[in-house]
Amino acid sequence: MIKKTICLLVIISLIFPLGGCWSRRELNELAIVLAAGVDSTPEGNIVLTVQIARPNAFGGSQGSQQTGGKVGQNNVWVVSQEGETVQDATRYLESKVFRHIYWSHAVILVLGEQISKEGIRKAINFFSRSPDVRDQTIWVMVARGQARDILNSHSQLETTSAQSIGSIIQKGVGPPVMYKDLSMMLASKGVNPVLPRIELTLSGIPQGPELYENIPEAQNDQQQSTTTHAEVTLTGTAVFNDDRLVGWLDYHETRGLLWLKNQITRGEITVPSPTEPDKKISIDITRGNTQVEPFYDGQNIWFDVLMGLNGALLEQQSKEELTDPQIFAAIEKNTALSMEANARSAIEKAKYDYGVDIFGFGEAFHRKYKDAWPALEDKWDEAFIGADINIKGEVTIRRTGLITNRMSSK
Amino acid sequence: MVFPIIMAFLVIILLEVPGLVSKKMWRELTAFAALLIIGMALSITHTLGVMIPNPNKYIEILFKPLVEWLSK
Amino acid sequence: MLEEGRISGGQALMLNITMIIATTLISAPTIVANHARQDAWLAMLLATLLALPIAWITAKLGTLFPTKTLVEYTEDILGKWPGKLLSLLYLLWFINICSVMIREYGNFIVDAFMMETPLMIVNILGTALAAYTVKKGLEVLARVNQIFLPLIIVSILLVFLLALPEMKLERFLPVFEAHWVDIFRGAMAPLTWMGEISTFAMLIPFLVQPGQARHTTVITILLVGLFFTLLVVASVATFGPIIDNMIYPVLSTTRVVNIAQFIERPEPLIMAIWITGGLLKISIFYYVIVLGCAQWLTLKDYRPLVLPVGVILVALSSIVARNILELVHFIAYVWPPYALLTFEFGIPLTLLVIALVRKQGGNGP
Amino acid sequence: MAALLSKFRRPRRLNTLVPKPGKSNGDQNNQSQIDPGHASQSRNLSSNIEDNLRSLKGIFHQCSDIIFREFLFAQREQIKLALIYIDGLIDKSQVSDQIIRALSLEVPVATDETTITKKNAWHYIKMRGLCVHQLQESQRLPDIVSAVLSGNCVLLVDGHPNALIVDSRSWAARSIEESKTETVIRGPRESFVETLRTNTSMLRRKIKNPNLKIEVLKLGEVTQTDIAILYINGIANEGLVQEAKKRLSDIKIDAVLDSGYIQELIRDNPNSMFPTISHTDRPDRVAAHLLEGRVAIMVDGTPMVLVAPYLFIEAIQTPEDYYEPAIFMSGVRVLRIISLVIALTLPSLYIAITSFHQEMLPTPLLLSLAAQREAVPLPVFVEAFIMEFAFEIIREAGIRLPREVGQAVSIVAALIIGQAAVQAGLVAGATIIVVALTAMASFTVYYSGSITFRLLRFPLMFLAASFGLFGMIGGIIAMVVYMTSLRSFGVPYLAPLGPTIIGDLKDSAVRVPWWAMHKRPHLIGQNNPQREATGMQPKPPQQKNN
Repeated sequence: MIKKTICLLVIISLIFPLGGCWSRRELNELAIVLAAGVDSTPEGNIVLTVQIARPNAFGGSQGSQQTGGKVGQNNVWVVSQEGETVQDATRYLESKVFRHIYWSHAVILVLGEQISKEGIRKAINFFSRSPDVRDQTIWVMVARGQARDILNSHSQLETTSAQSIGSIIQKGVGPPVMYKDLSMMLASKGVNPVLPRIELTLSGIPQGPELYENIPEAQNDQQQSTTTHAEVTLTGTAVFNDDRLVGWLDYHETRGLLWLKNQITRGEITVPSPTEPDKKISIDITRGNTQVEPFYDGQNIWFDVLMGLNGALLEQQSKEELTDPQIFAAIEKNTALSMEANARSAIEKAKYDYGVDIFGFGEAFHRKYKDAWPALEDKWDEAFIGADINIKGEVTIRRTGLITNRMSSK
Repeated sequence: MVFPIIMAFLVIILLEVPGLVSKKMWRELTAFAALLIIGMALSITHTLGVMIPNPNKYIEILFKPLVEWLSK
Repeated sequence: MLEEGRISGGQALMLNITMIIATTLISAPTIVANHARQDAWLAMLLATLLALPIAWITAKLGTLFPTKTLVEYTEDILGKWPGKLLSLLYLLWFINICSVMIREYGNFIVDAFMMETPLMIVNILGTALAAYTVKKGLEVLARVNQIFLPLIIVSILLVFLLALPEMKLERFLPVFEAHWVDIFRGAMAPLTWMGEISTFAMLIPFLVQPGQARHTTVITILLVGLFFTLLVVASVATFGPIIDNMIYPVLSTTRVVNIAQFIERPEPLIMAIWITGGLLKISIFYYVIVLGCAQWLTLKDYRPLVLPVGVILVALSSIVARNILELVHFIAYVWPPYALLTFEFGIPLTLLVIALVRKQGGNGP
Repeated sequence: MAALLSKFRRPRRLNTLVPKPGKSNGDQNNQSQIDPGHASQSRNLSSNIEDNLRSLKGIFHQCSDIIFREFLFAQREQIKLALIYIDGLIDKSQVSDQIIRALSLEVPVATDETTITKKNAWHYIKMRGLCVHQLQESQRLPDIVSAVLSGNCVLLVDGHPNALIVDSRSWAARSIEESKTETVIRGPRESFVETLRTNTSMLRRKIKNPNLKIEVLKLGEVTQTDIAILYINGIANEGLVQEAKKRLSDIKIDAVLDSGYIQELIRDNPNSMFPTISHTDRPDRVAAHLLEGRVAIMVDGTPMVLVAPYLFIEAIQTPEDYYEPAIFMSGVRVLRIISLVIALTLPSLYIAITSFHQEMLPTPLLLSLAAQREAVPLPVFVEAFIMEFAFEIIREAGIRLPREVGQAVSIVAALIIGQAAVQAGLVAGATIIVVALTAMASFTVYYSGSITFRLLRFPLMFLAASFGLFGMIGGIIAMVVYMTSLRSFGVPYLAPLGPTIIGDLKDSAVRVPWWAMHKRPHLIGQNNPQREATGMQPKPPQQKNN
């Protein structure tokens, strides 16, 4: 018994000085990064911008009593640092921040327009290698302009703009891309990456007092006098050729892209009324499903794309009788045409303007013709440009909301 | 680093040897001592930075063709 | 006999399962997918099929000598000194497996969760814990395993259930794209892990009914094969082509779990699984080493050897590889031919043939 | 009974110190003085009552509570009687009415005076004279001394070397009350009291079967405490009963004041923190355990009855589980398991996550935690440790203080420790929540089971603070390994879990309805495994053919 006790004491005395808590980091030694932005400098360096949460602003029990009254206090601190690599910049940043840069809770990763044109591989590798970063679930996007400006924005509803941008990406119109999706798109030869594009758009007066905006139009010394509020908006899609940004898709083309990638989960389509073309009818998408079928005869490649939509008619400016099956069919037809047009415009842009397959047709081809694929995989984008793509939309409107015909039609 | 290791060995000896001696298990004691000396030699030389040949490397050389076939 | 404890057939089955899946479950999908890409699941099924003969040989030898362990019956089959030599080689092999495993174990914890902690500390603590378990004997080991294994399996399944929304079955297409040689190559690594069932030869005499050894091994292989296949299917379905660059795909799969913003970040679960599973696996091999050493030296008790062997294991664990890439290289490419040709399949087969030709070891009382 | 007593009586250690007849006890050394009865063990009574009285008075020298009541039997022939008893341990009315009054007045009146002589007086008294329910005789001095000390009346009759021992025990005792340590909403309310005989009677009322054996022995060189071993013959494993008896008979101690003494002296792992023998004051719990094949040990003077073997799973079982509907109680069991886990791990998990693995928290929670922690000067570990420690102090104070002051303690604790500490920025609010939840959780399970967990929480917190989750899980594994290696009277401590016994899992995390629990616990009741008929599941009445 005594022997055991002595041994235990020795073991404890050996372990505890050693157990110097290497990995231990108290919460108040952390600079919690919520968003990261990567830009490039003309010299080829990297500018890392991080949005760090200011815990004081999130109201502890006594914090709320002291600071709760201060509406619109800055919740975050946005700070930038130049460096040769992201890791390098992080190290320098720590000398500004005095706390450990803590990545695990980063929600978004914003890539600047310039660095995207130069190639994003050099910007993103850090995020998949560091075990600190939850690489799989971070949302990635491309900023129009500088990434740091995006991080400098404020959200009117969420506590931080990082969180609001995260939910914009998730729910908004645009391909939601997590880091893992991006790596899969980068790794696959049958598809080129697309990322959502966000930019700051002016949207009137800031709603809270003392909110200083940093928007592209305002110079540094004018920041405080700015009265316009810039809101982060998802405006389309950035198209990549391998890891380099080659162009953009606008709103409608983005819709087409989502249709072709079978990523439509929600949204609406507005089409002209069959009887009064200047009046509009809106269809709410309840379910979208796209099937891509590749064909190959040894020479030519073509694809049949069938886009199926289940929707609900939720708004009608015109006054035709919806109970008339023919009119109903005409509305469905119009909707299908609109979908097809969206998709076609996206395909045309991808084919002729940028020359890249961003839809994953290559993957679909690979799945069906695994023997022909090895010969084609390295020049797939050329094969894609030469391929015919037949698009067909099939629309079923299952519901018309709570009423059948317009009540005010008579 | 060598000091804690030696302390650890002392603890191990303290834990096992008295019991073995009192039970007169000499054969066990010899085996214990032999294994402990091997362990001590390995760990102290390793801590002192002496390169100990990695057994896995020799295994790899032994099975070279197969390893190459597999890692193609 | 050295060990007074006896284990039931069910306990033996569970020990075998832990012995095979515990450490491999984290990195298995990568190594397989390296060769076979999206056909990794085929490679897994192939490995399961190929592992069945190994299991059968192990069990057959065990039933020929129902009261003796591997270290003991080699002497019966080959004669005293050749037998001793072969047993020594086996013991060295067990030490090798065990030290590689301790290294793998420490590396995962350090890489994925505790960057700044020295690897050595994790290794020492893990080994100390295993030593404690081994000192308590086989019965305790079997019971502890009985408590933890169901938890491990249930939580792994749970994690994959939660990751289901992220999985896409089309990532398996096209099927059979990999050349059959590649599938075969991909099957090698899992086959070697399943081949670790040959370690069971050290435990067969402690079964309450050694006759159950045959079902036990075969069922183990089938269950483990099923489990590995599930693991590979889930990982490939989640990550598709990028899986072969990941060191810990199962951990990465866990990280994508995010159900309705409510159940997110279940990594503590994975970490707990890895720590317990890895520890149990290390304990089993550790026990086998210590028991084997004691039998080889014909000692009366194996417990005094536990701590010195632990020291050797810890020392070796930091010698076996300089970094994680070297470790992965060894596990993926060196280990399979080395282990399979000799200790898992080659030698047992030879032993069995000799024993059968010499009509040794009555078919058991 | 006497045979049994002698069987369990231990070898005496003071054979040589026999006092000389007639000599007063004052001459003897201290050793023999604390060894009642045994000092004069070789002595028998003589026929002369005066001699006997003298030696007894010598033994009971300076015991003011011993009464020597001397009176005469028949008026005719001056037969002297002496009644010896302890004031306060006998039923006074019985002694005065049925013994003294009967012998000194009524018997001589009712019978022919000539028939009684000095010679046959003893027989006459024994057979006819005493209207009492239990009577024993003895001529050995030690037996008489011990009978007096146990509260019996000893009647000496002049001219006869045998004493009559009349059971007239009655003393001021607490009445049967509701159990204080294990309260239930549904089920019997009564609890054991301090009197052994009352306790055995409560069990006998529940198990009306001659196979319920209650064997009694005396332990404690000085205290001579009655100990009863209870088991059901035919259900309890004989080996278990023998083992229990053997362990009890090996005890040599001067005093047994509570069953806790016995508990520590007969347990399997003397240094273990985990209880391997349970104690309860609920007769229904003891009865249920006996019916499962366990052995109970009762100690006179304490309401706490020991039951062995005790398995870990019992920490989450309460008597009520078996009275309330099965599905509902299964849910409660799961709740208790979760509480047990919380009580053990929550503080260390909190430390590990907030100081090592912040990535495991959801972002909003992390931000709010960070905000709370911002002003706190101490590391999480120190903070949590202090709060846990403070809670233990409060709990201890709450138990020790008189009930009236207890109120004040809780108010002070709630105000100072809770609110003020947070407002002063000494601790984070989250820490308080963690500590409070841990405390509440530890009260949901069997009390002695949770004491261990409360204690083990602290090393786990240390481990979590040095090695994060890895240290914490390592600690838990070591704990499970240790628990697995424990045995209680030969039964593995974690029995239905490890070794896994599928049938016994029916009464673990869930409690299946009674019609499905066909078997007793496998490792405890294997002597007589079937506990009920199969196929008793209630069904709706069969449709009658018309």
